[in-house]
Amino acid sequence: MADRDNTLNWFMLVLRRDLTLSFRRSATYITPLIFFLIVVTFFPLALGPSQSLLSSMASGIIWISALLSSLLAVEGIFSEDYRDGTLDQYFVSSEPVFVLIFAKVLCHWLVCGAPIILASIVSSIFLYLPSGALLALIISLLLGTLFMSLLGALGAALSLGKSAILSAIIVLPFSIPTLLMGTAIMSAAINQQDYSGFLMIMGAMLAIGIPGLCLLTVEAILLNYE
Amino acid sequence: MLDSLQILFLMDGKGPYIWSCLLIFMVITSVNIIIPIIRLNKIYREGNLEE
Amino acid sequence: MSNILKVKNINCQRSGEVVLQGLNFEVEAGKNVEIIGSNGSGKTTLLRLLLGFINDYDGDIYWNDSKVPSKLQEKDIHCFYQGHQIGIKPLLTVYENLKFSSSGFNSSEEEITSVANKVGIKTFLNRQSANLSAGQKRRIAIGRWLLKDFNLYLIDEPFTTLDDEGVELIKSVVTELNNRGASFLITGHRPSELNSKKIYLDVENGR
Amino acid sequence: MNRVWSRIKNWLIAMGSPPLFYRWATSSLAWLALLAFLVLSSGLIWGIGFSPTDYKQGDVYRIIYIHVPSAILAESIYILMAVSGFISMVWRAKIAGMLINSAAPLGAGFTLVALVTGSIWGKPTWGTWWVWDARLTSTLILFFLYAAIIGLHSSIENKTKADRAVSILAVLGVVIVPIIKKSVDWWQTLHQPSTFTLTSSPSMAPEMYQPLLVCVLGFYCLFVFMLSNSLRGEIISRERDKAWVKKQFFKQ
Repeated sequence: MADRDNTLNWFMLVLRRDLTLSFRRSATYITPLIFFLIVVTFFPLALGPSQSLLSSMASGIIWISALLSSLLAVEGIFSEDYRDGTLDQYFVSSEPVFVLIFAKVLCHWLVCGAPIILASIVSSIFLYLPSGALLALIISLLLGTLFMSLLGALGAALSLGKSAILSAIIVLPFSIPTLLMGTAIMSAAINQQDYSGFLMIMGAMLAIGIPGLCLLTVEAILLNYE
Repeated sequence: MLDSLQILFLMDGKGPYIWSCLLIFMVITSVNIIIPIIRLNKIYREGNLEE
Repeated sequence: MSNILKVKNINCQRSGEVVLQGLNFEVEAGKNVEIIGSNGSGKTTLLRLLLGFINDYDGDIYWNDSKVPSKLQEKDIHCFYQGHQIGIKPLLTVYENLKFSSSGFNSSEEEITSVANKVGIKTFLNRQSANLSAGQKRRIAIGRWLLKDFNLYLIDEPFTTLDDEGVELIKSVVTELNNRGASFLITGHRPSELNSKKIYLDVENGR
Repeated sequence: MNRVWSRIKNWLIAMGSPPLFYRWATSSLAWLALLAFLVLSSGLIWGIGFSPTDYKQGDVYRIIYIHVPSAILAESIYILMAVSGFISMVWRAKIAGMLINSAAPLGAGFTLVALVTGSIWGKPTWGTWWVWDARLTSTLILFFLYAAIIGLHSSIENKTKADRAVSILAVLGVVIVPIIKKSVDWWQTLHQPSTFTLTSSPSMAPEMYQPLLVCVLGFYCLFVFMLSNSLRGEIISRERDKAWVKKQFFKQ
């Protein structure tokens, strides 16, 4: 029994530590937000402000910019700890390591995913998104950004110390199912159809992704220690 | 004999598409075959120089 | 006296050139071992090899007299590793650096303040570690050793950037933890005054 | 019967060690090349030269004899890389890592062939160079997966580390590829009601279908030849300073 709440303590500790670190360094949650808004405002500038055109493409634009900004923000998730030796100490301690990885992913999701979802509400107004689809947008982005943080953590672990673009190339092809499901939820919501089926598929992907990707990330980080 | 080759090549106007596909296939495959051979020869020459 | 760790003729090559050759030593519970060698004589490689970060070596390592492929899989011996980088976060305060560590996450407020007091950084507890001197940061690292009882402490060059007072502090902390049954495996350039079995890496390679 | 099986097993284990594989590859390279050339050329000549013309599409459907086999091969190369990635992760077999590194460019090459021939096929039939057909789109995504593997491998200097990183990616990729194919197929039906899909091979006439099988077999023989050719080079470049390389490779 003591062992289980020991691991829970360990999980909460790493989460609290990363959250305090991220909030002390305000850049970590502002940059993805600004990047998201910039990318969203580029589309009306490039395609012209006509309402019918923008509202038909709104869900796609919001989803693509959300994926890209949550991916680019994930680059520093391990590099700082890897450089200053804390990651070695955590690996050696007899606590399970994938709990540490999931805590870091959850922290990244709270720090970068949540602001992106707030910004997506604002950008749905920019892009004349039909109001019925707002709730679907928030729910699908909640699941989507979590899956992206998971994938981004694996990409960051694989290319630790390398350029962020490399981890983006590695991870983006794997985010295609999430993108398709998300935009399907949006188009179903816009046509007032029921989108719970797609939510279940995204939930299933997360159910497989969380254990699977965390274990693969542990293997990927260990690889950098050779 | 000559005109049957003509028919084969032209294939009622669609011939060039097919032959260009074949050409691209041969180019990409031969690149994939030749690069390892060049790399091997380079190592072979370097190796002999060291001896 | 069952020895926690036994190392038998370890040979290891790092990118082509031999780093460790025919190394044999044991670490008994409550006793210390010091690995002394110049830079690049394989001290850090030995520590990372023991911890399972490096697995292309030949020779065997016995934890509690049972051979284990890699320390990372074997969880019942609690180890604490401190590498060259001591892992102090400049943005966190001294208290948070002690609390958010692999040894301090279960300890209560009083334990942390008492350890900080023992290590001499009680007055800076709520100050951000960014504006602390290197010596004081080392004291935080030493504080982390005391927060939880580990069987084996693997410390990489603990004496750098420490004044005499700091060296005294380490000696007292090490002896206190030895009495609690913990043992130390320390690396360094020169032999220290700790009562420990000294193993000289450069001489080993020569023979 | 189990005598034959044990000989096959020993041969497979022998292939696991680089020197033995190198010796087998050098001796049988010429035969593999000859076999690949024969099967492939007979398949192509039969398909392009002698099979009947399609009533709907005329003769341009003959591109199928290059497009479909290379798409199938690109798929199975990725699965082969995932299997050897799994082997390299579990048993730390060095040759498995080398196999991934030499098979990846081949897979990328065949995917490129499939993409280019697919778009050339689209020009006469639909008038545009690229059509967002479900199969073509998933082949394009497969090309990105190959590019990710090649990019990751070349970005890590220490080759054994690069092998382990790439095997993680290959194992993850093989789990995601069917999901991507399903979601792309579903995505196409969502946006366009089912137009003419590029190849519905089973419904083709038997005389058109048989040369296709020969072509697919020819492509597989070609791949075996190309893989042993590039794996041979990979082994030598990886183990240059080993004794057996000096003895066998530099003394020819």
